Formats: sequence, structure tokens, C-alpha cells
Amino acid sequence: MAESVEAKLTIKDFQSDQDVRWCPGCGDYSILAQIQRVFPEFTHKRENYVAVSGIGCSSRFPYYMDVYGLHGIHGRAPAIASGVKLANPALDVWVATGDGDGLSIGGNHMIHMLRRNVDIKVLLFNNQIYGLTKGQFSPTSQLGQITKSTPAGVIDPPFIPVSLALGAGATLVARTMDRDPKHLQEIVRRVEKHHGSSFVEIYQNCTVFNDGAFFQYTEKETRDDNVVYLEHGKPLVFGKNKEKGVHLNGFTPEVVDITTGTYSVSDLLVHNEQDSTLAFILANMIHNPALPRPMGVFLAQDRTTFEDAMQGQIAKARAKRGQGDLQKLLDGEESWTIS
Amino acid sequence: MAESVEAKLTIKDFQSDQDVRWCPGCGDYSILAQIQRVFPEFTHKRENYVAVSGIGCSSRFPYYMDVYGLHGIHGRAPAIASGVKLANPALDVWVATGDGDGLSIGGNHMIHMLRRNVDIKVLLFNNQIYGLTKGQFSPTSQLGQITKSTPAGVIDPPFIPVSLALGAGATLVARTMDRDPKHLQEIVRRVEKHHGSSFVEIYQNCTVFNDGAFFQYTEKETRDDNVVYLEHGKPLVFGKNKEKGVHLNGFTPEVVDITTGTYSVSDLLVHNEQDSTLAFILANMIHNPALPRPMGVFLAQDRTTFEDAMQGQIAKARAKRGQGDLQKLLDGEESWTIS
Amino acid sequence: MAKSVETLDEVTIRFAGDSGDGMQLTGTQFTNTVAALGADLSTLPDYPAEIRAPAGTTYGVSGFQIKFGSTDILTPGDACDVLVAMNPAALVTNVKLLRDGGTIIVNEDAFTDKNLKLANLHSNPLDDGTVAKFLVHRVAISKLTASALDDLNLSTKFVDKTKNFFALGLMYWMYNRPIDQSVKFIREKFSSKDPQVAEANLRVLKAGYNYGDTTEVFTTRYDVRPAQLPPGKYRNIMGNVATALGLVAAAKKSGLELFLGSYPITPASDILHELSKLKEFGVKTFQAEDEIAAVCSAIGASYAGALAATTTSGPGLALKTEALGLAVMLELPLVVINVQRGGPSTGLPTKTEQSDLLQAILGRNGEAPLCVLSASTPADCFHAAYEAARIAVKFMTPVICLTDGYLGNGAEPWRVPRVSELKPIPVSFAKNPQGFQPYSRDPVTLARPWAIPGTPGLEHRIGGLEKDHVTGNISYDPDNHDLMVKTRAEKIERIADDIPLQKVEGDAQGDLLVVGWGSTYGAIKSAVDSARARRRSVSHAHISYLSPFPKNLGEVLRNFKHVLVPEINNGQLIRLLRAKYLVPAVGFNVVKGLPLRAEEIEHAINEILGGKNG
Amino acid sequence: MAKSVETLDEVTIRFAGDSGDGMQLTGTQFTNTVAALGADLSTLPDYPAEIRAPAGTTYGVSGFQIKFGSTDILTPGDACDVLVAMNPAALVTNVKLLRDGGTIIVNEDAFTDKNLKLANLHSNPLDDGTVAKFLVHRVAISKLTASALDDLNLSTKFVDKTKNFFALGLMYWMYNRPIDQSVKFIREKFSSKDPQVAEANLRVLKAGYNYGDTTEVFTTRYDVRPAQLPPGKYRNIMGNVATALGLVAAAKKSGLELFLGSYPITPASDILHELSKLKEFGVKTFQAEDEIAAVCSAIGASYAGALAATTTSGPGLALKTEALGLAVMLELPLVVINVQRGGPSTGLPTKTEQSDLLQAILGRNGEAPLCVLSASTPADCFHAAYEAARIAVKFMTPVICLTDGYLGNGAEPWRVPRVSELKPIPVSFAKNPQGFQPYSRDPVTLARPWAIPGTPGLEHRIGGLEKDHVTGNISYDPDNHDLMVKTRAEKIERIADDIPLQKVEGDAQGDLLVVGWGSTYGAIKSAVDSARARRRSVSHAHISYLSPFPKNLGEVLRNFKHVLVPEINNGQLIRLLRAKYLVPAVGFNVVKGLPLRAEEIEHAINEILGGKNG
Ligand SMILES: Cc1ncc(C[n+]2csc(CCOP(=O)(O)OP(=O)(O)O)c2C)c(N)n1
Ligand SMILES: Cc1ncc(C[n+]2csc(CCOP(=O)(O)OP(=O)(O)O)c2C)c(N)n1
Ligand code: SF4
Ligand code: SF4
Ligand SMILES: [Mg+2]
Ligand SMILES: [Mg+2]
Repeated sequence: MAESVEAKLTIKDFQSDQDVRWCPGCGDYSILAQIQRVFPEFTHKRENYVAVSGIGCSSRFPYYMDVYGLHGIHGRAPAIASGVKLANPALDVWVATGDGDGLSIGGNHMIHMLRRNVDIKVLLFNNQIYGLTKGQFSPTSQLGQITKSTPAGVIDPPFIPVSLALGAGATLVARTMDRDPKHLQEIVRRVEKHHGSSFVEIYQNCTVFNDGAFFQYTEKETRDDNVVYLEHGKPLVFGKNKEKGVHLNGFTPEVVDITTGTYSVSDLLVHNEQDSTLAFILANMIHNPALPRPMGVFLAQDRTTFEDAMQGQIAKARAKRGQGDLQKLLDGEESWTIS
Repeated sequence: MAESVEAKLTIKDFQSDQDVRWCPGCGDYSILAQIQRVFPEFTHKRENYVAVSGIGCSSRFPYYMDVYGLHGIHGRAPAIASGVKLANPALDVWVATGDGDGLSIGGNHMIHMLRRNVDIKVLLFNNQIYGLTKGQFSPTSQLGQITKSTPAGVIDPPFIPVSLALGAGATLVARTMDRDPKHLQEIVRRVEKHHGSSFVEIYQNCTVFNDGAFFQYTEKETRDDNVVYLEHGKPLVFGKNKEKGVHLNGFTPEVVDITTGTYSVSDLLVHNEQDSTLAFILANMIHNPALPRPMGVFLAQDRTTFEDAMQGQIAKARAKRGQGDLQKLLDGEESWTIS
Repeated sequence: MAKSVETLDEVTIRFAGDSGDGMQLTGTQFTNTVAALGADLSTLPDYPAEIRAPAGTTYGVSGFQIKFGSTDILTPGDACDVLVAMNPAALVTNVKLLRDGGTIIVNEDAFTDKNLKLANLHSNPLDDGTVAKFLVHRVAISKLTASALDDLNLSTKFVDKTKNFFALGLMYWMYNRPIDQSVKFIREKFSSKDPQVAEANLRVLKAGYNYGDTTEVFTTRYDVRPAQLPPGKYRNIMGNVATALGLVAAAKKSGLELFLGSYPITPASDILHELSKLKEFGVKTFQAEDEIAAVCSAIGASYAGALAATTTSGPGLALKTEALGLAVMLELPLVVINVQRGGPSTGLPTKTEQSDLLQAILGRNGEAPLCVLSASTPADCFHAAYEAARIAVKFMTPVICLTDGYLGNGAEPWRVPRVSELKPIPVSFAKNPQGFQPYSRDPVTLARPWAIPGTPGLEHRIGGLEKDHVTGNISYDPDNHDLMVKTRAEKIERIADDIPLQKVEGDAQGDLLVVGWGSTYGAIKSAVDSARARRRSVSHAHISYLSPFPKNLGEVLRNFKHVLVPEINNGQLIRLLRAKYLVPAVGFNVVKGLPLRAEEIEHAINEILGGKNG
Repeated sequence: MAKSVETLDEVTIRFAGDSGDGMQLTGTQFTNTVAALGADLSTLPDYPAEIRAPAGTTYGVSGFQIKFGSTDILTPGDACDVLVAMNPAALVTNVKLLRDGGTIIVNEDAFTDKNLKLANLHSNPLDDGTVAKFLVHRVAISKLTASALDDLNLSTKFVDKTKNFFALGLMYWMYNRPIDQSVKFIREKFSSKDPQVAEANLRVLKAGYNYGDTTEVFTTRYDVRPAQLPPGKYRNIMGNVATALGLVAAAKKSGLELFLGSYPITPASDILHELSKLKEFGVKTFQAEDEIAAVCSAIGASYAGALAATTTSGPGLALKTEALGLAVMLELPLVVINVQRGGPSTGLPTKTEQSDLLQAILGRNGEAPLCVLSASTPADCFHAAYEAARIAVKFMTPVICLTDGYLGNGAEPWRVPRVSELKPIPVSFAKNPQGFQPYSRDPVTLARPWAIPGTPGLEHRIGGLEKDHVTGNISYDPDNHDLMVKTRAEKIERIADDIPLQKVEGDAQGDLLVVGWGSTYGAIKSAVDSARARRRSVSHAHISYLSPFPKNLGEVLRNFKHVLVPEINNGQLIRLLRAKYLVPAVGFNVVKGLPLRAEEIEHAINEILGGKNG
């Protein structure tokens, strides 16, 4: 039923008629905008996109995309999305979720979906807070953070979402930020290409309940010194003038200056997207505040997707036993006739 | 209320009056026996032990221990145990769970408990199958495994429980086996000492639905060649005659022969329980069938426990504001009197 | 030696032994043979929650009961005529189920001191009066089995495992049934894998049969004639299998792909197992990480255009509560099969009960009405599942289909329908973007359009927040909410226009109407038939459609002076009837994890009608 | 200029503006001042589900209504006397709530083309007839605010944020209230952090007050005298705060530590917030990863000897379903607070509803009876939570306490009880190993002993499988199950011996009894009072104890010819009443996410009694 003349899609085609209802200045606007900007580049027809979400500010995302959308219940988007994808593997399924939705109540569905490698692209809007319920801490909130439910400070050590996804066996794990539109776009392009589960942590500013949580990484003035961009096959260089790099001492990353002559670019850690140990080392850099925060693709591996394996078993059964004869099935193997 | 004369506890003190109802030959018997054997060595009074479980064959464990026990609902033991421990931090709280109970339906509670570092000792009886429901696959079942619910073979890649626990930020992660009583005992002793969440994966043979799943690691004939025992500060040596070792090539572990002269013990990877990167490398050895399976403590780190932090906040508040005057609280800050 | 043959109308046999003794297999084999010869029948497996509790203990006893006959067999029998007991534990735990004067066949070799102790017995029940009221045949089953296999050089353990076939052979002889079908079964099951096992089992089966034939202990054989069943093709079927087939049939008839999102739980898992075998039918089974993911995956699949189902039992249904509310809001078709078991909480996982009815109908946050059906017999599970799918798709609504442990594991002969006889299930996905509105409604059914991803021009968003009654956009408007709450309720009410009126078995009016639902069908019908035979003015209405009720139900109830509602719960249907129709119905509630017995229902009937009991 | 002062018995004011305009703060300030001067009052905040929807839109409008008076104030008012509207969106969405002839005070500066467009208006409602029926005061609030801050050199954005204090000041003037309390509030809240903010807000507050005093537009001030409240110490209290205090009080009185396992959800989160502040009381708050973990942690804490509670709203209660069944089986005390909101599913999260009643009572797998209470007014939440804890501990049972969004966020003056007046909550943990049996029962309450870990000699195991009725060991015995199912039900029934009989307000018999529960108390009472004033034979029974019902309820109902049951749901209490007492009660059900209005209830009363409406 493909229409014969396909007009090229534009950003407008992905903007729904619903008023966007996030708070003024919320980082969610940028994330939405980058996705609407990048989607027209992809090859899918508009009707084949499905956006699934749970509950939270971030989970309002589907309403604003003019594609098929399902705003589910809190934490369950990965499970709902799995059903969508398994029922119709031709669809391009995206999940929008928050740090609470995706890692607190929905943590189990998330890790199981990643383990199974269902081809679903997860965008986790991490603002280190519960936005929609007005400011309680989330599993990514920082130790000591004062929130509505922790007037004396958070005492739960946070998850490192990237580590958790790696531990669960995810095949593509990445991190980016609301306030770096170009990088965000690049990551979105990248996950669209990945065949398998993708998990993208997006640092997102909640202007109302956790303003500035990521400013040291996202703002022009401080970004260059605090962020290192990961590129496959490239050394980890950063700094305003690309003067610094990450060197590996045993398993321990360190910042080195590559302008003083002691270290040069060739001493630096070279990123390899396929190395899961390296990915874990990069994920753990968060524990040392002296290290820059890695952005980009931590890990990207190829593995059979769950839906391909499922279709494969069906195809195999059909090759062996035909399409299935209902009457024969009902009659069963041991029947008798009364006349 | 401590009784004045404390008789030394014996194994009998930990055997309840309930008939043990596992299948003949089930690996659960050994696990139970080792624990009953080791508990008398510990310093707690018997009344201070609490065993909490979910649902599954393994989750019947509390009934057989003559301590306080709560046989909960499927998957929720870590959450129930957290409540027990937070309400009374003086208790020594153990969780018995299965690969289905603890990693399928209960995966989320598990990772959150580990992240928080509540001082609870988790024993995960991993038999790579659902025993109690008669043989469906679990999240640790192997790809291709034929089970009641996968007549054409499992298509979900399994979790590596150790990796998942590491990714969640656990502070003690270990692996042992039902059929190595001494090692099992040693690990139980070790986690008893740990102040924080402990996660112990125990390879357990389900004689009825997955017999022999771990025999290459557990049986005398093959164990030495297929298992490497981890000891802090010691090189990874294994083999019938201690002739082999694990050497690290970059991040990649390899088996080397230390008898031919090419490699010696000093070339081998030396275990360091405190190194989380190393722990992850060891956990991932599972992917390469040529490598031996590590048993022992993968990681052991010290971090404030959740209950200590909670008690600390209460103590701090009391130091500042006293014990709390209920009448004052009810009266509130803006009240008026009508007479 | 010449043996006489007596003809019986019906007989109830119970096989009981250790979990490891293969009693379920024995019972099933016997059932299949009996069924194929045209008897009507009903079975009740009764196994412990433990997988394989230590041998010899009372809690490790596994039982299988079958009633069969040339008459209309409605229940697996209140009391047994024959008990086959493989060890002391099996004897003492089951003897109370035998009618006075009934027959016991025991494996006397198993009455060792060790086994008596394991069964917590201080004396041998064969000698201490326990079995005085019965006709006891002590058979040295273990020894006879061993000698049949003497020359094969097998381990004692192995030999012991075959002894159930001895009992089976003996029963075949006793009930004048050929062993052929079991011979075929043994050959097919074991010959290729392990010829020695096949050989041993066959020998023992025959030894049992021949033992009956030659020994002097048994002088009479019994014959049960074929039942007068309507013509057609028949098979013996368990409820869980029938449920699975009902779903597959609905998928085929509707032209949809079947998607099952499930999480294993006793006694529902077999539906998942059955469906996972049917890959050539394009059936997709997804064993999720838990029940929440199971139902959510089904909701997603339904959104994407599959015939989506989820199967579970009580605790699992509890976990699906929130997501079912979402399905109600989304107005997507969804079939939820709940195989009820003993509750509350983990309860009695392997036992039967009818205590999830109110949860199914009323147990959700907010006003979340949906359709609830039930199955009355094992074979009826097919129809109930099929009907659930039909209504789900037609009315764009979740439908909960209640069966229970007894129905799921019980079996009976089923007249297999021709595919062409099955009610059509027409489905038309929305296609036309012109004027498309996600929450516009069919004027008759009030169903909204099913517009699936992949359809050009129908891109739309739906979710769990209240929606505008036309566009489906989020709406916080007070009047719209009131309208939507009432419209969702009205849509479910309209299903009553699409289902049969309530039937009454017996006269349409009289002194007493016994109202039931679900698996008590056979027991109630037996009780009512028997009371009617004694000229009582009593009729039976069995409700399959529980939400909404059939339109004539109020009228039906008001035609009787009294209404009695037997249920295996503490009074659930009765609450709904009293609330809706204000009839002073009284309940009969026995909650033992077992099917109700016809006899006790009849007793309750007599109590109301003032007649003599006993 | 001289202004006259008029005395009013009661008045209803509604503040409405953008989410960012601080209307909730304005309303709360006004409320506190009015309360402290001894008026009776009732408030209703009404805010959108979006955190801060784009300024100027209709869905971003946030409202706060207060009714106060010298009379007994029962509801926040059906219709408002005064509407303060800060922009066009606020005006048009709220004007329908104003009584004919009511007063509107608008910020006329906000009626710009841009704002009209944002509110989707094609003409200016101030000019197009929309407000023709009302007395409209156009006040240049923005400009007046700006000029008050002229010399401070503040950003326009900042200045704009203070304008709500202008409105507040003006209303203080108009209702003859001193500004002192708000002055104190501003000083305490802002002075140390940001003195400039404090200064600006104070100036604007005064400017508003003075504007009323000096301008010629307002000629009359109104005086509302203190209400005739019983003597005592009073404070103004919101329902969620009262709930939190009830739990803390119960913990102190019982000598137990309070443990709260919770997961944030609107509109219940404030209870968690309140309790998390009270660490010096030894209160432990645990924000779990989800609702299941929340309730399970509370079950664990209860097992360990804490007074354990969990707080949530509808979707969260749905998720707790399975675990509540476990709590029923374990027979441990547990308080579940459910702050109901609009359903089903995510529904209308910030709106109020009474639609979780049947879920609370009946929505679990198996027969899982527990105790259910409700609160009738914001202050009554204290009593309801306290009572829930008392019953939970006394009967060793989970208790669900139902409040709702309106109660949780609404406020009223509360006569603060003296701690010594509170009912004692005696707790005695089991200590004596002699003859200890985990499931032995108190002969009166049927409660089992509470034997907590750490007690020597009482080591025992409990769980969700059916248990022997004495030892608590796993039991699959059929008779034991029947006994336990019935004993658990009986235990809950016995709570009826421990609670007050049902009171009737009005005559004990007559033509019509209006029966309600929960937050409709005020509206029903107003309606009934008003009908009685017109000599109708109508009384009011408001049920706080919903499971079990008070023992005399059947009698109470049967003393009236008609029974009317108004509920903010599709008919839930009414089902229970009809099922239990077979009374032909009729419902009045408006499900708009809003409190019922007294007027519409009175209308329904008149319909039944055949009187004139209107
Ligand atoms: C079952 C259930 N529990 C709780 C809630 C309340 N709730 C809605 S969103 C949310 C958390 C939102 O946090 P996050 O996922 O980080 O999203 P954000 O708003 O920060 O984007 C919570 C607790 C709910 N809607 N449903
Ligand atoms: C809510 C719920 N869902 C499902 C079940 C059924 N169930 C009981 S145990 C179990 C899995 C057991 O597997 P595992 O945890 O690996 O334990 P094992 O029996 O293998 O020791 C399942 C699915 C249940 N009891 N409750
Ligand atoms: S509350 Fe925070 S996350 Fe939510 S819309 Fe507002 S700024 Fe964004
Ligand atoms: S089924 Fe397996 S795990 Fe369960 S008791 Fe039997 S052998 Fe052990
Ligand atoms: Mg967030
Ligand atoms: Mg297992």
C-alpha cells in the first residue's frame, strides 16, 4: 500500500498539533527539537515510528511527536514497547523515559529489555529528580542532595545509568546532553542505525526542581574542561585547547597534560566502542571528580536481536511443519468419532 | 534482657522442626547444610537472625532454619528484608532467592537494594531454571536451552548475575557452588563479616529440571580444569596440578600454561577484591568458554551502609532538635486559642 | 479361570501414590483409553505444591481421580468407588474419599516400617481397622513388577519407577479396557530415546493386565458402555489446553496474529507451554520478566494490531491490576486468562478456588469497568477463551476469562467443533484518515476504531490520562471526565446485547433457583438433577457472563422463591446478585481448595426447601 | 475616603491565575490569616497536572478557593462570591464558578492581545458580555505593582512575580483582615536568603492593602466575625499534614517507631514530605523504588516491630494489591493511606474522586478481607490515620485509610487535641516462649501474637502460603483452609465491636436518609441541613468505617423510606449497602474530578421527596 510519490519529510511532519506543556526553559524542549530535526533524515515512513513512554515530564514526549504514540503507565514503557516491536518488527520503536520512570519503578523492565536486545531505542531524560511529582529525589540524585523527600539530604548512592546498562548486557550504551544539540543529534542518528536495544542517557536540565545540575558539563564556559567526547578509534582528548587527555594507568584513568612533553597524544586511551571492559572503565570515571565526564557511545556491539530470533523460530517451525492447520490442531492426536 | 549464660550454639540450633521438602538430590540441601554448619560460628544470638525469601524452591529456605523467617511473595524479598533491617538494624538479615525470584520478577528490588548498600546478605540459588513452577527458563538459562516454555530453545541472552550486581553498584559480589561445601562455607563466613549488601551467586543443581547444568564446574573430575578460585592478593592459578593460570592481555584474560617456561606465576593476574574494573573483567570471563569460571569474591568494598546513614540522620536531628515533642508538633507553628 | 463381567453405569477411580510414582501419567493414560472408547468422563488431578517432596511422606502424595460412565458425567465424583494406593501415605490421606464398601487396591510391598514411619503412622493401616469398611486387595505390586523385569538387569530404582504401569494394566483389565493405546503411547514416547525403558514399561503394563486375568483374587470385571454423546468427532481435553486452542482458533478466525505475554504461575503455566509449541501458527509467546511486563507487552502488541492475551493466576492478576486500568483507558482489545487457585496471597497454589471474581470485576483504581466471563467445564474453556477474544475485538475492551485449577487440569471428552462452525470474528482496522478520530465510537457497540501503527495518516497518541471523548487528546475538563466515565461503563453494559440470555436448566420458575458460575457447573447440575428426580421444585442457572450479566438475569431470579448461590469462596457472585437485583439470595460456601461436592449442595438445597437430608 | 463596613456570615473567594502566579501561596496566606482570626473555613486548591504549563494558557491556570465564615463552614463553597483573576485564561476558566451578581477583581493589565490569544479568545471577555452578570473591578495590578517597586531597580520578570501579593493585600483590606501574619511570613521566608525579595514582596502587599483603602473604586469592606467554635487550641491544617500527624501521634502513643515505606505520587506525596522532616521523632521514611517495594518494606518493618505505614494514590494502591494479600496472610499490622484521585489508570492525577473504595475492600486475589476507614474532612484525616493505626495494631491486620485529593490538599481549622486525650494504643509484643504459637488467637479480637525478631525463644516462620490455624506452619489441609478463610473474615468482622455505632445527623427515622462517606461530608451536610431547614424529613449518615460497617448500620438504613447515596464515583458504597442490607438505595453520581456541590445534592433530595427544585 506504499504511496507512489513520497514527499520528503520535514521537521514539521514530526510536530504534533498538541501544545507543548513543559515548564519554560526545561531541557526537554531541546531534546524534542533535536529529534524532530533528525527524524526526517531517516528512511522510515512516518507511520512506522512509534514513541512509547511511561509517566513523568519526560514521558509526555510522545504527545508532541506526530507519529504513533503510547503514553503508558509509570515505568512500564520498555515492556509495552517490547510488545509493540515483537508484534510488528517493521516498526521503529522509541522509548522516552526519565530517571525515575526508567530506573526506579521501571528498572527491571529496562534491564530485561536490554538483556534481550529487542531493537528499541531508549532515550532516558536524566534530570536527577522527579519532575512531574514536584521534586523528590530519584535513583540518580546525588548523595546529600536536598529534595522534597530528603530534607536532610539523599542517603542512597545513585546508580550510574551507563554502568547499570552495561551490567545488564546492553548492546548500545551512550550518553549525551540536552544543551549540546549537535552531539545529541549525532547520537540519535547513531542509535537509529543500531540493530538492537539502545540505551541513551541524556543529561537534562530541570529548571524548576534541579536547575543547573549538569551545568559544568553543558555550559560553554566549563564544558570543554569537564567533558570528553568519545569517538571510536580516537584518543580521549579534551580541554579548551585540546591540551588534555585521558591516560590509562593500569585500569585507572588519569588526566594528563599533553602540551608539556611528558605525555603525547599517543599515550592516551584510544576509544574502542566494542570493548565492554573499556566501557565499564569509562562509566566509572564518574566516581573521580577530577576526571572529565565522557559523552558519546560507550559501547556498541552486534548481537542477534530478540525479534529476529523470535521470527526465526517461527520461520523454522513453518519450514518444518507448514503454516499450521487449525482443524487438525483442534482435532488433536487422539480423537474418536461418535455417529 | 540478655540471658546470663549463653550456651554455644550448634548446628542443631539452626535446624527447624519442619521436614525439608526439596526433591531428593537437590542442590538446595547442601546450601542449607553449609549455612546451618557455619552459623554457629557467628556472634549473633539466634533470635537476631532473620531469613527472608520470595517464592521458588530456593525460597523455602527460611522454613528450615530455626531462626526468624519470612517467606514473602515472588521477587520481593529484598524489599521486605530492607524493611526488616531498617526497622531494626541490630538484626542479621539474610535473603534466600532464586534466579527467577531474584533476577526476573525481583530484579529491580535486587539492584536497588545493592545500590543502597543495606546490610543484607543475599544468597541467590542459581539453577538456571524455574524449579517450583516445573521447568520454565529463567533469566540465567542458556541460549538455546530447551525448557517447558521454550520447546524451540531459549532466545533471551542470559544475565551474568555478577555483572548485573556490579553494574548496580554492589559492595560485595561473590560466586560459589552447592557442591563445594568448603568454599560455600568460606563465602558465607565472608559475607557475614561484610558491612553492607552482599550478593552471592550459588550454582545450584536442580536434579529434576536442569540436572548437571554446572557439573563441569562442580564435579571432581572436571572442576580443577574449569574453575579458578579467587583469593585477594593471589595470582589466578588453576588446573589439576596448578599448572595453569589466567594472564591479562590488555583487558583480555587468557589461559596460560605456567609449566612450560613461557609464563610463570608472576605473569598471572593477581586478584584485587577492591578493584571494580577487575571484577567486571572476571565477571565477563563467562563469555569465553576457554576460560575457567571464577569462584570467590569478585569485589568487596567499604561504603557507608544505608541503615547507618538513616540512623545518622535521626541522631543528627535529635542532637539539634531534641527527641521531638508531640504536643508541640500537633499544635504547629501558627495556632490560636478559642475559649 | 473364568471371570464374570458386570456392567456399570459409572465408576469413580482414584490413583494415589508418591509424587515420584507417576500417578498423573497413570491417570492420564487411563483417561485417554476410557475416553477413546466413548465413555463420558471427568477428571481431577490433585498434586502437592512441592515438586517432589521426600518419598513416602503424606505431603508428597499425588492423586488423580477419574469418574467415567455411560451416563452424562458431570463431576470427577464426590466419593470414589475404587482407590489404588501405592504406599501407606497415599492410603491414609485418600481413604476418606472412598465410599463405604468401596474397593482398595494397595501395593502391599510398600507397607514397610520405614514407609509407615515416613507417613507418621504408628500402626499398619491395613491391619488396624482403618480399612475395615472396604474391600481390600493387597497386591505385591513391587515384587510382581520386579519379577516381570527379572532378566533385564535393571537397577532397583529403575524397576521401581515402572510399577505404576502395573497398576494401570491391572485397572485396564478390571475395567475391561484394551491396553493398546498405552502400548502405543509407551512406544512413541520412549522407543527412540531409550528402548530399554520402553521395553520395561510395556512388560510391566502387560504383567498388570495379566495379573488380573490369571490371579484368583479378582473374580469380576466391570464394563462401562459408551455414553450417549451427540455425534461428532471427540477428543479428551484438559481445560488449559482447551484455553490455548480457543485463543489460537480466535486468532485464525479473526485473521490476527496471536501474541501471548505471560509469566509462569501454577496452575496457568500450561497454557503458555501449549502455545509456545505452536510457532507454525505464527503464535508469539513472550515469557516476560514478571506479570506486569507480561500484560504490558500484550497491551503494546494489541496497540500494534495483534490479538493479544496474557495468562496468569490470582497473584499474577493482582500484579496486573494497574495495567488493566491502562487497557481500559486505551480501549484496546486484550484477553486476560486467570486460572484461579486457592488464595489469598500465595495461598494454596495447586488447589482450586473461585475467589478472584470480585478482583476481576471491581479490583482496579478508579472506575475501570471491563468484561468478565467464565468457563464451566474443562472443554468449555475453549469456548470461553474464544468468546473472550471475540468480545475483546468487537468492543475494543479488555476481557477477563476466569477458569480455575480444577478446570485447567481437569479433563473431559470434547466434541471438537469444525472450524467453519465457529462464530466469525470480523476485524477491520481503521484505514481512512478522512475524519479519523481515535475516540469516535461505533453507535451500536460504542467501540472506538482500532488504528494500528504502520497505517499512513492515522498517527495518533493515546495514554492513561483522561482523554477527550472524540479526539483522545488529554482532557482535564470536568464534564468530559464525567461523560467518559459513564461512556466506558455504558460500553461494557452494551455487551449484554451481544451475548445469549441466561438459560435455566429445569423449570423457568419454582421454589428454588441454584445459581452458580465456573467450575461448580457439574456439581450443581448433579445436585439439582438429583433433587429434581426427587420432585423438588428446583432449577439451575449457571452464569457464564459475569460482567455484564445477561439482560434477563433479574427476571430469571425473580421467578423463584429462593435463590441459593454455591461458590468455592466466601460469597462473591452472591454479592453482585444481591447488589444488582436486591434478591435475598443465600450462599453456600465451602473453601477447601477442592471442587464442591454434589452431595453437599444437595444437602443445602434440602435445607432451604425444608426436606429431609441424608 | 470613608468606607463602610458590612458584616457577612460567610463568603467564598476564589483566586485564579497562572501556575507561575503563586495563587496557591496567596490562597494559603489568606487562609492562615482568616483562620487565626477565628473564622471557620474550608479550602480547595485546584491546580493543573503540568508543573508549570506555558504562561497564559487555559490549562496552566491554577486556582485556590476558600469559604470562610462565622457559621459552621462545611465546604469550600458551591459558587464563589468573589473571583480574583490574574489573566484572561484564569477569568474564562473560572467565571462559571461565580454566583450571579458576584464580584470579579481582574488584573486588567493582563488582558493583552497576546494573553487573549494564549487563552484561545477571539474577543476580550471584559468587553464581550462574558462578565455582564457580575460586578467587575478592573485593577491595573501589574502597573501598580511595578510602580510600588519603581525605585528598587528590579527586573520586569521579578516584579511580575510579586503581583500576587498585591492581590493578597487588596483582599486583606476588603475583608478587613490585618496583614501582620503575612508580613511575618515574608520576613521569615525571605529575609535571610534574599532581603531584596522580602522587601519587594512586603511593599507590594502593603500597596495592595493601601490601594483598597485609598482608591474610590472600593466603597465597602466586609467583616466576617469569628465562628462559634468549641473552646480549644486551633490551627489551620491540610488533610495530608493531618494524616502525617495522625501517624506520628499513633506511633508515640503506642510506643512504636514509625516506619513509612512510600513512593511519590500525586496527591499523596506531601505525607511523605511531612514525615521525612520529623527525624527527631525517630520517624524513618524510606522512599522505595516503586510502590511494591514501598509496601513490602513496610511489611518487613512491621514484622520487625515498627508501626509500619505506606502512603499512595490509586495507581499505587493497584500495585500494592498482591503485597496486601501477603499482609492479610501474615496478619501483621500495617496502615495503608490511599489519597484517592481521578481514575481510572493515570486518570486525572491532580483531581479528586472516591473511586478506589471497591478496590480497597474487594480488590485482591483470594479471600483477603481487611479493614477500611475513611476521613470526612481535612482535619478528620488526623483521626482517621490514628484510628487506622490503632485498629491495625489491636487486630493485627492491614488497614486501608481512604482520603482523597480534596481532603489531602484542602484545609480547615482544627481543634488540636491534647496528647493526653488521644485514645491509648496498647501494644504488647509476645515474649514468653512457653506455649507460644504464632497463630494462636486472642479470644476477643482474634488477633494473633506479635512476636518480633530479637525475642529469644520465639523464632518462627511465617509466609504467604496457607497456614495451620495454630502453629502457622504451611498447611494444605482442606478443612484448615476453610477454617482460616472464615477466621480471617471473622476477625475483620469483630472490628465492628471496637468501633462506634453509626450516627445519624437529623432524626433517626424519616422519609430519606442520605448516606455518604469521605470528603462529601460537608456537601451532604449542607444539603441536608438546608433541606431540613425547609422541613424535609431527611437525615444524614456519614460512614467512616467501611469495612466492617458499624453494627447498627442495617437498622439505621431500615428506619427510612428512601436511601440516597451521593458519591464521586459511579456507585461504589451503594453496591456494598445494597448487597449487604438489600435496601433499594439510589445513587447520585457525578464524576468530574471535583467535590460534589451541596446544591446538586439538595436537588437530588428534592427529586426523591417529590418537592420543588430550583
Ligand atoms: C504507579 C505510579 N506511581 C507513581 C506515580 C507518580 N509519578 C509520576 S511521574 C513520577 C516520577 C517522575 O520522575 P522521572 O521519571 O524522573 O521523570 P521527570 O518528571 O523527571 O521527567 C512519579 C513518581 C505514578 N504516576 N504512577
Ligand atoms: C506473582 C507470582 N508470579 C508467579 C509465581 C509462580 N512462581 C513461583 S516460583 C517461580 C519461579 C521460581 O524460580 P526460581 O526463583 O529460579 O526458584 P527455584 O524454584 O528455581 O529455586 C514462579 C514463576 C508466583 N508464585 N507469584
Ligand atoms: S518540572 Fe522540570 S523536568 Fe518537568 S517540565 Fe518542569 S523543568 Fe522540565
Ligand atoms: S525442582 Fe529442582 S530446585 Fe526444586 S526442589 Fe526439585 S531439584 Fe530442587
Ligand atoms: Mg527525572
Ligand atoms: Mg531457579
